[in-house]
Amino acid sequence: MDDFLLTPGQYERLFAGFLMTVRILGASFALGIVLSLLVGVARLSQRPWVRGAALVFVEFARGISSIILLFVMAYAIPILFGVEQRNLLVLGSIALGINMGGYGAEIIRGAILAVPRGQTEASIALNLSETQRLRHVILPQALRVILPPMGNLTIEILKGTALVSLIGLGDLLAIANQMRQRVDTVVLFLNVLIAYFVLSQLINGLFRLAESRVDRRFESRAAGPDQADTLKAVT
Amino acid sequence: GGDDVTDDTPQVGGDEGTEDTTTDETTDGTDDGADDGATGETTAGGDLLAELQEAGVVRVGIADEEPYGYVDDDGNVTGQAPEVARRVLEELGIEEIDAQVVAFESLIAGLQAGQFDMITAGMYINPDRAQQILFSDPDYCVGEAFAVPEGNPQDISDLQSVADNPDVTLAILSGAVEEGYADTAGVPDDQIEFFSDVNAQYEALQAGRVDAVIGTTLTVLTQVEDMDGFEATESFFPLDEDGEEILGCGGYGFRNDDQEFRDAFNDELNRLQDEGELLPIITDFGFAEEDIERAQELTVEDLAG
Amino acid sequence: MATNVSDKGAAAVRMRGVRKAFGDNVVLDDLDLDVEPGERVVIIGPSGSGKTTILRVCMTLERPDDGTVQVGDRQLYHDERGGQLRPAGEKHIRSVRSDIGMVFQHFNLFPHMSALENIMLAPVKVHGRSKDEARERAMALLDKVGLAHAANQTPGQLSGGQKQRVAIARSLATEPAVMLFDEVTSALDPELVGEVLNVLRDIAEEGSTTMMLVTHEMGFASEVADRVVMFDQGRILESGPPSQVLRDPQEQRTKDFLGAVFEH
Amino acid sequence: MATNVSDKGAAAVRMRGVRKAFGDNVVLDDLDLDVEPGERVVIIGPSGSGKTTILRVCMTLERPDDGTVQVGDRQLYHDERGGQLRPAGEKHIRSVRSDIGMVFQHFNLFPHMSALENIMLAPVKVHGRSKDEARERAMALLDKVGLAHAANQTPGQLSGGQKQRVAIARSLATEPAVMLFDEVTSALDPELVGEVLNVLRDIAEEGSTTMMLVTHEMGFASEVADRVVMFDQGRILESGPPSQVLRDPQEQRTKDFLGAVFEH
Amino acid sequence: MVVGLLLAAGLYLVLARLGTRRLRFRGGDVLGDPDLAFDPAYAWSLVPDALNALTVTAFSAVTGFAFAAVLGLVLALGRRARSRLLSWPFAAFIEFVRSTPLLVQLFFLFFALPELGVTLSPMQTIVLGLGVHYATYCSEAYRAGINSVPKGQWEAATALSLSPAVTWMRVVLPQAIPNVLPALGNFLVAGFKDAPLGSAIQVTGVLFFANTTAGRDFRPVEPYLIIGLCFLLVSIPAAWLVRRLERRIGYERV
Ligand SMILES: Nc1ncnc2c1ncn2[C@@H]1O[C@H](COP(=O)(O)OP(=O)(O)OP(=O)(O)O)[C@@H](O)[C@H]1O
Ligand SMILES: Nc1ncnc2c1ncn2[C@@H]1O[C@H](COP(=O)(O)OP(=O)(O)OP(=O)(O)O)[C@@H](O)[C@H]1O
Ligand SMILES: [Mg+2]
Ligand SMILES: [Mg+2]
Repeated sequence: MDDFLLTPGQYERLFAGFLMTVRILGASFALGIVLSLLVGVARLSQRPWVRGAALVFVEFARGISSIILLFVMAYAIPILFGVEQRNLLVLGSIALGINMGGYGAEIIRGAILAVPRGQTEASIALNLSETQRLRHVILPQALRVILPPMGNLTIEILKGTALVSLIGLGDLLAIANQMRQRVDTVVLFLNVLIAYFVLSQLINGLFRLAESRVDRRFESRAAGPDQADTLKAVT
Repeated sequence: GGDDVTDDTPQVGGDEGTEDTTTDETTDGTDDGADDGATGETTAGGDLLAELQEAGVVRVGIADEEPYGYVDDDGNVTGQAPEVARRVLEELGIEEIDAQVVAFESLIAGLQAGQFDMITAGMYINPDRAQQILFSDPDYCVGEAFAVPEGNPQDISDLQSVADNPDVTLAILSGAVEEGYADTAGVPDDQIEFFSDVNAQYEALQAGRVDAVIGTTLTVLTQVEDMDGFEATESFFPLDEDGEEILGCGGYGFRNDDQEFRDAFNDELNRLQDEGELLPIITDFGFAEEDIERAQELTVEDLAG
Repeated sequence: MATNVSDKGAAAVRMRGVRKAFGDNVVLDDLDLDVEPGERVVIIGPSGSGKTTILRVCMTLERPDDGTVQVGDRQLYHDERGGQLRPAGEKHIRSVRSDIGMVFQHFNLFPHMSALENIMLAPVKVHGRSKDEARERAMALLDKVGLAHAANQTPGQLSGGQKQRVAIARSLATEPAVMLFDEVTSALDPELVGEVLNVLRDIAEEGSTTMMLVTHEMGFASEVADRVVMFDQGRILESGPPSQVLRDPQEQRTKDFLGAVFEH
Repeated sequence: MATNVSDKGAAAVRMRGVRKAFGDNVVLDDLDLDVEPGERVVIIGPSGSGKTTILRVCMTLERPDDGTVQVGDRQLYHDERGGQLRPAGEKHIRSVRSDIGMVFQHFNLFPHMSALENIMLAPVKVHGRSKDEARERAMALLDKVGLAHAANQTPGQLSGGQKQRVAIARSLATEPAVMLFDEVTSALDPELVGEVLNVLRDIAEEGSTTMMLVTHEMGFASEVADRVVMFDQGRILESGPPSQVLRDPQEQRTKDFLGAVFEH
Repeated sequence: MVVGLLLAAGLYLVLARLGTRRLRFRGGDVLGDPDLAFDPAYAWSLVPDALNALTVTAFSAVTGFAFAAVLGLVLALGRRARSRLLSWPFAAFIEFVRSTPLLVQLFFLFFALPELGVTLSPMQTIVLGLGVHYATYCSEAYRAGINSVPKGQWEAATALSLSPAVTWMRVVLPQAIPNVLPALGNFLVAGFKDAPLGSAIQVTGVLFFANTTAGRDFRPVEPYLIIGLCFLLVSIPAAWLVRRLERRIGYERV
């Protein structure tokens, strides 16, 4: 067993990288969710130009490879637009967030379409505004459909965070690479792989938890005994 | 070509407050928490030095290459260049350095894009690079050597001997000067394997993917020291088109806009060099005294063409 | 708002020249229809004759191709400025729409909210009531439809009849001047129809709400309707008190239709 | 192989103490059933009585919980070694199983193969026939079921009755000693039932194949059956020639069942 | 069908010839204008190198995917194994590989395997890495495809006494695989987008080209934008084709 362990000092270094990985994941996730929502809703807009712009974004974000987008963001964009971008964390998160937004928007679009039309019509009949409809009626119901694929997508983004090591950010993989020369590489990378695995299982678990909480809102137990009673009481 | 695009953006200088957290975030977590201050925005003109002095921290780029600039076992940034830079910057009132590890070929792009404020990777000064960025005066000059399996089975001594032996595959660091040396010596393309990572070259040698690695004598010596069954060849100086020997002399890189910072750094560097302060720092990393003395007579103008 | 309408003595709903086609299928054809304040109009007619469509046009769920719809003293789809009618924007439509409520055949309750939350949503979010006020009123409505005990159950836990009663309470909560009911009992198991009709009867008896009902329950229709309107192919075939249209129809089409319904 | 069975004069199928339960639901309960070589047994009984299950047990689609099934002179689920019965491995089961064929209610043709390919598959792949030989025989079978012209059509291009006839040809192609038919006409439109029954009648008339049929076509049953077996709740209620069981049943349950079937 | 296969095989051979070269990137033929953030003339001079690099990336993606398609089937079958002793390791392997980054897996294959006595070339590494990584995705698609074959088909195979091998090869897979094709197509596109990761282990594909060229000519804008464009030009039409395939197969299934 000891053969598969590193020294405490080495774990300490890796942990610093792990924290960086988590930070990048958090930042790209936040941006990704916001973009997914905005673009996903925009994909269904009544205005053709909004729909078109959203489609272009989706095709771009999904068509370009996230690793290439990352390098474009890190090396081409700052020089091209003269934005002196010193904050790699922001850059990397934007690249990964755009990537996530492209896929997430399609998830959200599909989920909104899966909400029965009657729900929209009922909320029009109640005179809710367009945003209120979305906020109180459509999205809460779409959430059920959104969560499972969004969980998978988040794990994809976690995997994507490893790419930032290539543009000079000190994430888990970058630290591992710096230690590579002086540590048994088999043990080192196994440890790193396991760290990613644990993190992704954690994400998985969080999403499952969220799913069960959302499901509880819809609780539709088939005619239970208590319900039969209430039926009798009424008629 | 000195014009840097950052010229057009003087207005970004003001909002230092927003940058407070960012230095923190751009660290790679390798240097033990030496990133408590803000460095502020880099802008045109010479206020970078003042800003750095104010913040007390400078961000540097390294390529993780022993002994020039690397991360040691404990995660600390060290090496000949970072250590010298530390000493010089101390004189300028900047206490800490905060390093980012990037691929060697991305050092200049990273500097230009503003990801860090100077290169402390022992980068050789040559005319191509000097067109892009500013260099300090050199602080060392060394020759080249090969890392080869023990006993040097392919009998490699210089680049000509590689060019003459089609069985030899040579590892070269992508974006480094050795590529040009190999071209001049007429090494065919299919004998060259490019790497973007110094360590990967030596791992490839160990794995038998390549037959030799070319690098500065120092790099090769440091690397083979840790490797069983490999040795360094005699140091040599590669030849240019005219058959003249090329000296490889390393210095510190700065953005073209940061002339004042470069000058201030250069003045202190030369002063410390003259006082012999740097000698012990550099020799600590395996350099010979003559490597340093060779550099003392040269200025950046001699090398930048 | 109901007072607003009767103030002027105008019709509660006044349709003029309303036309609606889906592709080549002309569903409403140059239709005129007036409904007086407080009137209870039952709309009958064969399947596909446009009964649902006329309600959906009133509810702005379908935009008419042509014609005007006036609700109370305001145009629904048009701005009146300087005597001129111009197509109105979303804001105007929303403001007029708040005078109308609708109950659907398939309830369309929000499945992620309890019965109570379903009823409170519009009063709080659209009409800016306080939560406490809205809750109190919602509980009163639930009590009225006989479901006070089910306030915290979600639609998934309710029977069809219970769902429809909650849906009715929900649309009453914003006190619309005009209520539209589209075959609100036809998705229900026969034994649950009665409980919903009882609730409708109660509302009708209170008398202040203008109601337009599409239904195939002829007994119920003749009981509550002030007027029965017979639709056919997007036009009004005949119209009059139930005693006339249901007992003694003038048109052959109506007779055939009623014959078919009663046989069933 | 059919000869193999009759050689010994043994039963074609002999079930002893067969038991099968799904969870708490005991579907076959300590069942004994013998079928003679060449015999045509029709199984009838109410829905859920276990008719399908008994065929599926014979076809090894369900493994019985208890009891033995002998096919010809060999045990299906057991190895007989030194007079001892031991649960048999997959290999043994496969070898005995090749004496049995089954036709399903829903045909289960392979949709990606033509009719001809469906029929040729087993002879070529299981019995090692040459392609030419298999094709010749398959064409003869298609001719027999009246579908020689449809040899190259895929199931998607065939009607239900045609599909079922191809399925019958397919299971005949390996010349099993025992053929099982599970309501092979009940998924068909009424006007297509006749063509399939005709094919079954032809097979029955040839007389060499042992047949177990589950069917609700009582006319057909009384025509082809040597014996009718009435199932109820996983047991055999009564059994005998059609003239007896269908015309003059002994058990009240059978009378009720037949009454219900004929009424329909 | 046959023509299509021959055409695909021919294209692949061409790709294999072009994509297995060890490329050397020497930067642009013309110097970029320092006053321009983006110099079209300079960018144009990089196009030949970029296209060559693209063949390398494409070759690694296609070969890796072919490997994934085959290995994925093996994983899917292993996971379906009746014995839990057999199926559990397959399930665990699939889950583990799916939830860890491809880049780390590539580093493991490239740097750690030699310590265990297996040394792979960069191209072998990226092909194996993409292959194994996407095999786990493919296996899930196959699993869904296999589950979509109606139970009656299995029963008919039993009734005809078909051996397990014949049942799989002639009955189940021919029905399962068409349903899986759109998913596989998506994975091919996704694999293509991950193929530039080979750059980290010295595969001379598009990203290696961009890094080297930027490091050599000190002009990062043009090479990175060129390869970004390359990717959009390849992967958007490819994704569009896959969606068409999806619709067509969805239609045929009705
Ligand atoms: N969204 C739509 N798109 C196309 N056609 C529609 C749409 N909605 C309704 N129709 C058509 O309009 C016609 C009238 O429909 P409507 O629902 O108003 O009839 P109805 O009188 O309510 O009939 P029913 O008694 O069956 O509910 C029908 O022919 C219907 O097919
Ligand atoms: N795979 C299964 N899992 C659970 N229960 C089953 C299964 N197969 C059959 N059953 C149950 O076993 C009982 C007998 O089923 P079987 O199909 O043998 O009846 P049957 O006599 O063929 O009826 P029918 O005339 O409706 O076809 C039924 O109650 C059925 O629900
Ligand atoms: Mg209707
Ligand atoms: Mg049955």
